[in-house]
Amino acid sequence: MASTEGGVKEAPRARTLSEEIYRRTGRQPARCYQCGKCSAGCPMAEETELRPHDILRMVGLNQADRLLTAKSLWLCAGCETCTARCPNDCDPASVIDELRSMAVAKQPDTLPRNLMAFHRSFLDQIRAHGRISELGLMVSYKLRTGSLFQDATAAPGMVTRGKLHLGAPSISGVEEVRAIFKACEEEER
Amino acid sequence: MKELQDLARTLLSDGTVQVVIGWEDGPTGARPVFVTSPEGADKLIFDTRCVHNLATFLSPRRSHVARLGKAAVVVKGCDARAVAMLLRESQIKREDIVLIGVRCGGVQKDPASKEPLTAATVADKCTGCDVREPHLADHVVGELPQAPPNDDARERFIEELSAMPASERWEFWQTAFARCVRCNACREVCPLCTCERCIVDKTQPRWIEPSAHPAAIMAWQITRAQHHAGRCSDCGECARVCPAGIPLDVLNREMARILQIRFDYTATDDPEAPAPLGAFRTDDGQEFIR
Amino acid sequence: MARIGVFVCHCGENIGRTVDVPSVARAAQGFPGVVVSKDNKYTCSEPGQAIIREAIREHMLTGVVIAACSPHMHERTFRRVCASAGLNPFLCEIANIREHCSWIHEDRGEATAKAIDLVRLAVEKVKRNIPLETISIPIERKALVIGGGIAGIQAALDIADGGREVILVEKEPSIGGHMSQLSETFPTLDCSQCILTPRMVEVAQHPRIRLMTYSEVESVDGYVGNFDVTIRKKARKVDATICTGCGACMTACVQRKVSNEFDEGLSKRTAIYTPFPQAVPNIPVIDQMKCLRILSQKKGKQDACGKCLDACAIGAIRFDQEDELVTEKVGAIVVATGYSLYSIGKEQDSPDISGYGEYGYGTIPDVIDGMQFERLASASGPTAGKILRPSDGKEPKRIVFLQCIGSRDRAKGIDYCSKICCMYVAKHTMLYRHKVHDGQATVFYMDVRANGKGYDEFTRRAIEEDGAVYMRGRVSRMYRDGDVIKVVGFDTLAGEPVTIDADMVVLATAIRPRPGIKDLAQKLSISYDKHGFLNEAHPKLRPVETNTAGVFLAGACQAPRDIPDTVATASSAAAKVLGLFSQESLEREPTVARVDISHCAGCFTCERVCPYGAIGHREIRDRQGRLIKTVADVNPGVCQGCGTCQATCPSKSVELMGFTDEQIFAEVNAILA
Amino acid sequence: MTIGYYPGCSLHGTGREYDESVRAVAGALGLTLREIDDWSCCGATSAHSVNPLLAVVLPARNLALAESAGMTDVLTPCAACYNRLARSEHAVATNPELAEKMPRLLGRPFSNSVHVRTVLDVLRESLPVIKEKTVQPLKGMKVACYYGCLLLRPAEIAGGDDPESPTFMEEIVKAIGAEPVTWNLRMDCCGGSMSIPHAESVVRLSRAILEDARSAGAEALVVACPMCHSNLDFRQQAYTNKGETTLPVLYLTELLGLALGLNAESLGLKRHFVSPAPMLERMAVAAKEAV
Amino acid sequence: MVAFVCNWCTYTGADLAGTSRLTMEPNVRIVRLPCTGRIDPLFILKALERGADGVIVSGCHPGDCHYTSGNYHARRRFAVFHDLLQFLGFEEDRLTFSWVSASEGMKWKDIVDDAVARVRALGPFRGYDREAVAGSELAGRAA
Repeated sequence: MASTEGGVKEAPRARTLSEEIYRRTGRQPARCYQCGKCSAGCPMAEETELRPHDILRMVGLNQADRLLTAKSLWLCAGCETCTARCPNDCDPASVIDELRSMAVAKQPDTLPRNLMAFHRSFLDQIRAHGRISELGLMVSYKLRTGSLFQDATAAPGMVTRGKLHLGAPSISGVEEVRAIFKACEEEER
Repeated sequence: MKELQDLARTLLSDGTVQVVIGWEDGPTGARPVFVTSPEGADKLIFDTRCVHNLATFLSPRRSHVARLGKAAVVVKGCDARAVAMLLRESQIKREDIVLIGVRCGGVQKDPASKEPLTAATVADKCTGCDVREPHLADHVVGELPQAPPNDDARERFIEELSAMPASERWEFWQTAFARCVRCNACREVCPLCTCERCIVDKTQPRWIEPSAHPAAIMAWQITRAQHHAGRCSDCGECARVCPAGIPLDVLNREMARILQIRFDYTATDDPEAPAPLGAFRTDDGQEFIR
Repeated sequence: MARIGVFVCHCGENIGRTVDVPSVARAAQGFPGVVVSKDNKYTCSEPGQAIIREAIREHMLTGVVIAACSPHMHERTFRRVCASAGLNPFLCEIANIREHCSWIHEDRGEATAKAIDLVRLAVEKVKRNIPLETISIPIERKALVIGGGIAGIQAALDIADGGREVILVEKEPSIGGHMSQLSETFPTLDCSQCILTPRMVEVAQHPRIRLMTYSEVESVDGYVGNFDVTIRKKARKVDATICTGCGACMTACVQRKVSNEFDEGLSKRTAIYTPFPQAVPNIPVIDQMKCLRILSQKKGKQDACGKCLDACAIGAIRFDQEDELVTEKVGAIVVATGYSLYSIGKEQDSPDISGYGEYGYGTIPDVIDGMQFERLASASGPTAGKILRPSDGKEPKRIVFLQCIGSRDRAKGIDYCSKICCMYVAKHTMLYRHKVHDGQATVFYMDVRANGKGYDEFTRRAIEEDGAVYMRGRVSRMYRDGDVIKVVGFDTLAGEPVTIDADMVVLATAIRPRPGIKDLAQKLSISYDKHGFLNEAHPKLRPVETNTAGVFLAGACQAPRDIPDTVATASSAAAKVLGLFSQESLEREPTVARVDISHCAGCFTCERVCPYGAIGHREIRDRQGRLIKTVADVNPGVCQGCGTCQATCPSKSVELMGFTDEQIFAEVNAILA
Repeated sequence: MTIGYYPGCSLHGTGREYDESVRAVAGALGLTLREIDDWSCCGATSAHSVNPLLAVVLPARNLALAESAGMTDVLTPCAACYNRLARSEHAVATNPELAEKMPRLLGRPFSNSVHVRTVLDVLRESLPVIKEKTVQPLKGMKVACYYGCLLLRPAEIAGGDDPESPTFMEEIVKAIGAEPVTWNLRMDCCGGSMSIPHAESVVRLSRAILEDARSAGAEALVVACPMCHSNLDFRQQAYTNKGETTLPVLYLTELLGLALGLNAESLGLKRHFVSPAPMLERMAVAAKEAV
Repeated sequence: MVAFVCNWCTYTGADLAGTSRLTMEPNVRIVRLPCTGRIDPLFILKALERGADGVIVSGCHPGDCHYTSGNYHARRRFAVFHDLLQFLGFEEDRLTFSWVSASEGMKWKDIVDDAVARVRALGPFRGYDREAVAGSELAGRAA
């Protein structure tokens, strides 16, 4: 079972969502026979409206509009249990990743605010410093979401325990990191 | 040299063999000799002039040799390949012959020349030699000499030919073949032409006309190459004896290249090795088939 | 001097439309050696044939050329015509001027010219044809059946009842196979033993069946009608000729801790044993891996134990008995080696197949497979038919059945459907409910495939009458929580995750080919698919034949099969065998290779390329018996006439009859004349 | 033996004691850790949530750095980082087109020659040394070994262990005399990075895990992932506030450090929200009695 | 032009072309053989020698051989022969190797028409015609 993260870009432009996924991941959603083993093992299954097998089903039905705006996409904890146990090597985890990046590319405005905010803040941190400072992350995230006091109780404890640094560290190769961001964003387009 | 002679003497005197086939000094350089008595052993030589592939005398076609009794043959590492082939094709039985291997650092283009070996004088077949230490032999004699100058004029020539447009290649070979007089010397000297009746001599039907018509020559040369595909030991004897000086060894070499590229096969001195044209792989290349 | 007759056919308008038939006939008249040339509206018609017959007699023809349709249409017809007129049928050649000429060209001139060429070609060939006699090969009218399960039993009985001798080889100590392990059988729920045992006895008592249990096929040589098989009779260490099967030895045996294969490890057996009480033959064998005496003898200690020796009144125990090789000549072979079951364990017999870690790799004691459940449900089983779970012998009140374990699971390496699981799982739920009235069966399935006579009704009954709950979905994971098994699955129809507490879990594990089947296939030179199931010659039209003439397939060695299908294929295989045996002898086209021993140099290149191993060695000796040389020798019985040997022979010392170099040479000349 | 070292961002923050204890234990076992110079963030969940290609290239930068520094193996204690680095390594190894364009995307040479390894993998290799250097065997200490998910992903690699029934952590824990309990959720996800954006899920998942471990009789939960740790340790604050019983969550390396006789300080044991101190005292007492 | 074809696949394929009434070039003459394994390169040389301008060799696809492996052996034989002719500078377009199954009537038509077209482009084969190739400044090189 060969993971092909990063996608297979050579194939011709895809017509259906399923083909597009294949083009990007080299995995075939068409193989899914809806056994639900993915959803059975999914830790988030009881919270999400769409479970992994629903998502593959909708990919098969080419329901891009519904999928790319689905909140469920963003509730995947990325534990890859679905992928590990899929009898057809459909790799739901990668499929979900791809759908997310499509969603980001196609309609960022419809994405769950706090989640995108989190991922954005996270990546901005990397772009800015090359590494993540968790406090910096929290702060910038809270600012984005305005939920400054969610979990605020934690911060002091964290600091006293030396777990959160104030002031973000920067690596010397940060320019290089920014170049990587640029290259990948172009490539994905 | 002494080592070789002594060995031959013992083999003959203790009756292990009745004849030792080796080389002797002749008026025009080294030449094959059949030594049948211990005394004769002193005649035996080995040096860079010993170009001949004596394995050819083992071919069952040569009943006159067989009549001399059990034979010991002096072989260079490369000649051993021909012996291996004779064994593979059950033309000889290993126990019926004694192989005296001589360590060899290459031979002359011209059996008469005594010049030291240089890129210019060394025989093409010796360049890139990997069998200076002969395998398969019962006895091995001589010191291990240094490798022969490694500069394959023949390879370069093949490259050159291959680079030409087809029409010119055709012209080249037709002109070369045009000089063929169908004397069959190439066949006679070849250690691997072991057929009891060569296809050339088959008359019902006559696939290959005996005439010197271009078509007939073509048929003969291609058949030769094809029949030796995967068998030829590249001893170059055919080219050496060709009175018309047709570069037959170039054909053989090219055939070897073809087998190398297509089937990853190289001439070997392992009698057990499978023949490239006696076998197949289901995924053999077929880009030329539509 | 050749006297050839040419008969050009109009085929109504088919040829006549584009080819000027009369002028073709006229042209042919001029060919050297042609003494008569006629055209005819329908050469294949009775009058047309009559004309040929007359001509053969009247002109004393030495060869006939029919210019008409493709030889694939009427070659046989016209050969028969020649034969009926006393001309050797192989002195008849066809010029295909319909499919290869009139039908594919429009220009009348060109078509006619081509037709003339084709006729000339045929004339030149037929001149060089030689009379050939169809080769007839004798048939050994005895069949070998490999495998003593229901497939082998059925095939053996049908062949024997058809009046032919049969040798039935079974590698286990008893025949019966998997079917003898089953409790009841779907869709009728009749007891497996009850329908099988009589047939087993029938086999044992049949005058024309020779039963060889505890034996395996060692090697197979020869060809259809004339196979030479070597069979290894493994040492029973018991003299079968005098043993009465009283069982005293088994009662005496002190080694009682051997896991019982027949009960799928759910019970123990002794070292000297018969697999099950109804075994046929009812003669015990000594398990040499477990017998204390043999083990200690291996360690050099002599005469340890020996309780069975003392127990056996008639002295049938023979520790000195060794394996024995028997060779037999048979005319046909039926392969009925059956199947084996996938295990979810960590270790698998094939590298591309993996187990189920998410189900604990079979380490949870109360997770069993379908065959084990059969044993639990079987009246003759370890629990005498009570459903009790292995761990603590309690009666499970909640059983979860999982379908498609291994099957239809690319990631685990088996992508096919095992076909029978849907049915037997339904059966299991029924048996369970019938034995444990307050028991609840839950089935995780993906699709219920019940396409057989009375099958769907059967599965419906399991749901409607016996209250099995069917959930569509696969189980992600199982784990032990106290003495319950948590089954974490997903109900894709309800669309929600479910976790079910089970007292026992039964896995419907995949049907797999027998280990070692590939070796057998090689011995028989028959092919197998990527999974190891044996290949039929044609999936629709030749379902029980193989590509090796005389070798037939029966039952699950070919694909997952239930009992009805298995019996059906076994009977068809038997019918094929009887059909073969009903022939006088095997007729074979005489287009086979012949070696010219005077010129063969014995390089045996031909031997290397022959697809059929038809080429052997033959020693040529002089009157004094001195070996002159060894040459190639073609076995006409095996040779199929492909001619690869001739194309390969450097000195052209082997010729393919009917396609000799001389004939082909003549054809080429004729075309380009 | 020297081995490359990729701490990752968390180990410089919330997972600081993990970093400290890894270094301490490595030292004690005679392993020299060479931190990759100027390493950058692996991109974590956010990268592959937004741009799967970025999720391959960002980790690869670190692999490329390690490569040019002549390293062959890189120890990645953080399970999340491990997963991203290993996936990147695997993706490049199995996708030639991708491999071919990596140097361009990275802006530096890259031949994917470095092998990423988990803490479990590396420690298990030095089991003999661990046994030999153990001075305070944790006799009778019942621990629940928690793998979580990412340590075992991608499943084709699973950090050298079996993705569905791993044993590495238990082997190590046994080697220092502690007693791994059998429990059910040792491979279930704790919610991972959901922690910040979707705390409620994490609360639900981590609670289930802690309860299962406790009911299996564990006195402590052993982890090898800073994300798991903060989810499981930090989230228990809520319990203490509600006066519920808590379960100390220790890094495997901390546990190991104790057995090797390193002092709790150097192992960062003070940094936990749920203090392991009571449990450790019980241990000490038990040990004395034993003497 | 001469075509050497096997009896089981290509010959039957050609029959199919006929029954499907696929019109094709009339200059090809088929020699029917049991199997491509029976085809000796000498057949081809002989045809050229006798004045054929082109030759087609066709048989069963790999794996479909009626004699299980005849065509595999043939394939190796032809591969070597083909490469050798190439080295000798033979006009490749005169020689067509193909796999045509019993169901590929259309493919057979295409093979025939295409082979004929390519040979037509080359004109009659004069390769053995001394005048046609003589007077070469390469003559010296060949020595």
